[in-house]
Amino acid sequence: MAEVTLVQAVNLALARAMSEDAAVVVLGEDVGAEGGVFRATDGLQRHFGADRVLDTPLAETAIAGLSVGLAAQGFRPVAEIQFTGFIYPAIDQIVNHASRLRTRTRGRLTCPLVLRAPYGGGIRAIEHHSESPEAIFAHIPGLRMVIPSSPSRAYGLLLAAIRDPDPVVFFEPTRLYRAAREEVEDDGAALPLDRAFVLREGSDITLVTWGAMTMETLAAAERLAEEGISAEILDLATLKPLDVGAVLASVGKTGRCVIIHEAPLSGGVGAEIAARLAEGALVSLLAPVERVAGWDTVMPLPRLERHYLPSTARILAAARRALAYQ
Amino acid sequence: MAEVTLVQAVNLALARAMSEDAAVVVLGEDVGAEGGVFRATDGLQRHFGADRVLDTPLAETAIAGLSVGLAAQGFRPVAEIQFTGFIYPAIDQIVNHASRLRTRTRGRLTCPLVLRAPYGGGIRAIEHHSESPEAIFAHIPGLRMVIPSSPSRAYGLLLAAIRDPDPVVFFEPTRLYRAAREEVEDDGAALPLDRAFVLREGSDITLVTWGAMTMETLAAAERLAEEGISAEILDLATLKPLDVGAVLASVGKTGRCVIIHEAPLSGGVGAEIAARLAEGALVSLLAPVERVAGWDTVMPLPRLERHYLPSTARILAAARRALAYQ
Amino acid sequence: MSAETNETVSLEPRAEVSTVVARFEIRWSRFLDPTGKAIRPLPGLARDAAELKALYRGMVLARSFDAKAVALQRTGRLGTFPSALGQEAVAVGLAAAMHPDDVLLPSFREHGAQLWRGVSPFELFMFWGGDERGSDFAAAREDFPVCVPVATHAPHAVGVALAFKLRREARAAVCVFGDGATSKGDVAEALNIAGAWQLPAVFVINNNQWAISVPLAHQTAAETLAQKGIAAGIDSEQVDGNDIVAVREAVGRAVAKARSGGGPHLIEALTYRLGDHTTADDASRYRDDAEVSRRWAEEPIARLRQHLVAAGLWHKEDEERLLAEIAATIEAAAAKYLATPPQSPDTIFDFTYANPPEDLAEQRRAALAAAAE
Amino acid sequence: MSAETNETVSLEPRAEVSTVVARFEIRWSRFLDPTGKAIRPLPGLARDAAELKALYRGMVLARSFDAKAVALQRTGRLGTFPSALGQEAVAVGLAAAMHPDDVLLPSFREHGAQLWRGVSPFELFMFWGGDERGSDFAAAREDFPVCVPVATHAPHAVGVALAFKLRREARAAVCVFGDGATSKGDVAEALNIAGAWQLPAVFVINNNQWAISVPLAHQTAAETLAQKGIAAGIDSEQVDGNDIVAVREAVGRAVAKARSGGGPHLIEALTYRLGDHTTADDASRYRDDAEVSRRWAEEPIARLRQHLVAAGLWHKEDEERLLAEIAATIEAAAAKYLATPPQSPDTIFDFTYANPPEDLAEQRRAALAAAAE
Ligand SMILES: Cc1ncc(C[n+]2csc(CCOP(=O)(O)OP(=O)(O)O)c2C)c(N)n1
Ligand SMILES: Cc1ncc(C[n+]2csc(CCOP(=O)(O)OP(=O)(O)O)c2C)c(N)n1
Ligand SMILES: [Mg+2]
Ligand SMILES: [Mg+2]
Repeated sequence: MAEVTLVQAVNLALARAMSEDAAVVVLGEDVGAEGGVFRATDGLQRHFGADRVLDTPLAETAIAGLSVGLAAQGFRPVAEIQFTGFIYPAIDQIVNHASRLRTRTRGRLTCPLVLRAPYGGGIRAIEHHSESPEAIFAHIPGLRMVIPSSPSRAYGLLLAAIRDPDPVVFFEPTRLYRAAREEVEDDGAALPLDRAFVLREGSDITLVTWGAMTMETLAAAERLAEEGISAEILDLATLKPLDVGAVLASVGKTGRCVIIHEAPLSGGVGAEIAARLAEGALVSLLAPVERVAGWDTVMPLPRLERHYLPSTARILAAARRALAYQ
Repeated sequence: MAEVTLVQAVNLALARAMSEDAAVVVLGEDVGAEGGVFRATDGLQRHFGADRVLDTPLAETAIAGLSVGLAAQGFRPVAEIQFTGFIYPAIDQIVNHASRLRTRTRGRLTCPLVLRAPYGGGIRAIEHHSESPEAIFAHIPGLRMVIPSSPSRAYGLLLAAIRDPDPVVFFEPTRLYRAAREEVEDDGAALPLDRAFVLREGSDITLVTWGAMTMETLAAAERLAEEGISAEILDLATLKPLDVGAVLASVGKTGRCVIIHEAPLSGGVGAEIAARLAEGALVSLLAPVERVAGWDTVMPLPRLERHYLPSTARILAAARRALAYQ
Repeated sequence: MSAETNETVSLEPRAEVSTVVARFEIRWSRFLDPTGKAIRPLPGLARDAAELKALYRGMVLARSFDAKAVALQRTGRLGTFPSALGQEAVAVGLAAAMHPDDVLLPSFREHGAQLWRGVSPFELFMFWGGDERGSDFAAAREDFPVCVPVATHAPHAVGVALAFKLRREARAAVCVFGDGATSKGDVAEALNIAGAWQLPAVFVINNNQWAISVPLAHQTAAETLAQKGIAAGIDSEQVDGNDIVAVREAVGRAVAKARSGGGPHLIEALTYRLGDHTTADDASRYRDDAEVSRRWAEEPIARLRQHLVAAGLWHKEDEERLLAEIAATIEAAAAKYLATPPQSPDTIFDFTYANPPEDLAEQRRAALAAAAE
Repeated sequence: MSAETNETVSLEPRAEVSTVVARFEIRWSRFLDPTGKAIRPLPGLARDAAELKALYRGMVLARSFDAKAVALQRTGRLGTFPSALGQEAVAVGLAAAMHPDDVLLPSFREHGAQLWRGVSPFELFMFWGGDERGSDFAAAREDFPVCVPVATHAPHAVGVALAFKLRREARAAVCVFGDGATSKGDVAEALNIAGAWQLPAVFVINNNQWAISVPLAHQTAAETLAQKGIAAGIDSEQVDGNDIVAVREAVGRAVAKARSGGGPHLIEALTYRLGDHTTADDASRYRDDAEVSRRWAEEPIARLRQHLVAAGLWHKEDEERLLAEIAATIEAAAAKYLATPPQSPDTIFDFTYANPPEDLAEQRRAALAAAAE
């Protein structure tokens, strides 16, 4: 039992999965000797050898595509895309092949691959290193889209993703990579891929979020608590498929909901959640659903990014609007 | 003034734009002598020459990428992607460059390009020729996402897209390409890119849709009319940016809303519309918002596609649920 | 200080100021000329009458399947279909060069290869008829299904070949794509990685000179498509793709090399698309009929038949027997396809996930209900 | 009938059964050896003392800018920064070979080229400091900004070159990318189209031997990167990228050819990344220090200085004057950058669209309100 950061938990899960199952191979740019630009694969090549931890040439389309071929052959590739800003060349393979191989061949060939990528803002990174394109993947049938928000959830969800018989896109919030340490038991226990996590129980309002935004959301809940308001926080973690039941249950209890994400507002995963509420919780909604998200603009460069990312203040303002609504 | 099909209207708009503005060039696979696999560019190369109608090698990433270069140089490229199923390799250029060039350079370089692609199901096409991935593009800041549903709207919206100073993704519903003829005056008049079209006025329920689904939706409205129910139909046409005002106004009037689209339900553009209603129309909503969409599965091959695409019957059932709701 | 002052005239690196650091050449091979005459000593395989007859049957089967598929489409009983008329030697020759445990990654025009590999004409009719079950092959279980997005299966071949290498299996992944596909980045990335990792992958370019309406000359400035492999540092060569002996020999060499750890290989097979791009296409819009007629003189089936006849290995009765046998096979497969009802609507939901979410179960119920009405 | 019966032994197309249909060679050129000694007659440009000194200044300016940028990053006043230490001859040599009206499409390590083209050190500090205004160049208005996604600017160069060709302008698009970038499909697609359309595009591979931690040997099996151009049928060559005379001469030839309608050209410049990949990288994790030390002996600035000194064109005072002048320039630019406040938060909304939707106007108001708190 050790105190580890989120990126170390990812590393633990990868090592665990590789020792458990010889079919698991890690590949990507700089995942070998370098151990990944964030050290997520640190030491894996030394320990498991260059046959199971492969440095690929610089080619995202092929990284995804060859992973499809490996997976169809019974391997369980865990491919790293260095940053989500560079995942776009892989989308063709994910949408047209990885997510369809099972359906296309009626189960004859399958595609148990995991595509890992660091994502999100707040680390003052250069252009293309701070985006949150999860909504694109959450729209793709046959795919799973997962985002952990703590070391233990990173460990359990990544293990589940690797063991899942279908393709999983797994985004890791860079801002949380080293933000906090947590006791994580390396016991190989996976977490479910279709359940939201209740980070905080509450009765007055539901705050739905995922990834690094859990920090601002937890801070907002603290502030509300000081004012005697009890906020429930759901970390969706799995954005495809969505744990709609958990959201409906919580909002059925609180009647008010604020959805928080870094991605641009329009067409973000928050829209699907709000839609499910408009469809299934109309009776229980005591206030309009609020979304606090990135603006519908291009993510600015570091000097202004804090004005782009949802702040605790913006979350609080939205929560107060929802709470004040009669 | 002539009766033309939707694909002929596209052809008229292209020819008009090219004669008006020497900066307009058409490019893509088989757009030249072949005139496009659907004949959308028929005759253009003969009339405007091979310098303005370019057959490209088979490379979607480069088709989008070179269009960015052309646009930055002051041209107005109208690139055709042969089917939306093959647009994925172009996403990297659209998301990372086309939609950002203006912001990135503070307006020094801009990207007035149009990416046309036939889209949608119902024509018994082979795999990858029937999808509706508009939601992916409707989530991208800096981009416009447009889908016409009639010859006149195809003509006016495509002209607007070509004249717009920013990048526009323009999907043309293959099922409507030759479904009907309409009087279209080739007068160079464009239609607004940020306004929904009211296809039918009504007071009891609002049906929101776009593209080929306008057919089933109009049929459903007819059936409802026979039962004395007055349905209002909005063709959003421009999915990015969304004409939220039009939807809120209509639902403010009717209190009930059914959203219809071919794309998979989860994360479809219907989600954003429902979300806006959950945020801005809670008071006026007399019934839960209903979405009738493609299932969250891979689009089946032709033998079963009619069971995948929303049918008039499914739209009617949803409308009746909304109307029956107390 | 700009290049205005640049007075350089020569446009090539002048011999006296540069040295050659790398040299490459592309070789072309053919055994049977268009009349079926052997222009050089035939390889072993071509001295085996049984094999030659098998290759001939494979090509005739492929052409007959194509003809039936086109007929079914024309009468509204099959979807859009890409005939491989005139390209049979490429598909059959490469399939014949493969071992049963190798894996084929075809494009959408390799029916002849799929049939040779054991995919049934019934399965192919099912797929082209719009039924997913057509890709659930009873034989060649590891072969990839038809790949519609051009060139996207090239990276899959890299993954399959990597799987073989990691498992230390003496097997090869054989990937086929067209001339147009070579313009797509997927192919370049795949070739490069196959080279960098020395994978047991064989890439065959089915160069039929056209990508729908785009002739090869507009597709690239490369003198040959085989030289695409030079960029990846892999052995590359060109063969007469209408000479099945040449295709079989070259792919046989490449497969043997791949299986024995010798690394990847690229083969450009020069052939010609005698038909339209697909049943939805009308090539007369962009292609000169005279060119097509000329090319008929080089087509692979007559070429091998003439060779067999001249060698006294094939007679009128053999031809008649073969055509009858194949017609029966194809007709039976077509009849079975036409007699096979579509799957139940809820099968749309099968195989989306191994473990479908509750959500999808609800949608499945709704779909069944809607279908029931 | 499978390949089990295949007895083929030879793994290469045997000479007697094949003929050569295409031959290629890659040439390498150098004028100044690592000690600055001319190993062959210098081209005209190198006989122009003023130009040689300008090239020298350009490289020293680039290196000084790099050093300052790294220093600013180390002290938390700049973002992650990619130094081009040791690669100055490539960036400066190619920029010097361009005409003012040509268009540069740089990657993220071509500061030396951007500075030569007139982009100010202040603008570069602004960009790397995280301020969009840094890409709104006052000079070189048509040049593309830094391109962070590897290789994605290669297709842009095709579009720019096409624009020149369509307007019948005698101009060239010059695109620079790294060795790693050559593995990406974007480059292959761009080279192929530039070749197919004979566009005035010059592609320069800044081959510094490493792609972060991946050495060239793991990136590809290709003997040279210049041969990537053979796949596209375009003229390709290799130069000593640490010999600015060689870079300047080769790119000068390529640009002249492109501008005169001669079509595209690919130049691989062999250099070495003496520093870390970026300030966020620690190359000692994956790279042997001995290798780096060895490479210092070949670095381009000392090489040209030794040549100038030996030719009596450069003295201690010249060096001191130059260093002082450049230090002043860089310090002034850094000071101006540090003194420049960030833009107002609502500028996030500027330039998303030329005609922003109402929706966005509301968000803009909300952003300002939030920022005000
Ligand atoms: C990525 C992609 N773009 C476009 C298409 C549409 N399309 C189908 S076949 C074809 C031409 C392919 O030419 P080639 O690679 O030479 O193969 P051939 O059809 O000649 O066998 C095109 C453009 C596609 N299927 N995939
Ligand atoms: C498409 C893409 N993938 C990954 C990255 C992350 N990355 C930045 S630089 C780099 C290596 C580039 O190597 P090379 O092309 O040789 O250029 P160099 O850095 O050596 O100048 C990588 C992998 C990126 N920026 N873009
Ligand atoms: Mg072809
Ligand atoms: Mg490099």
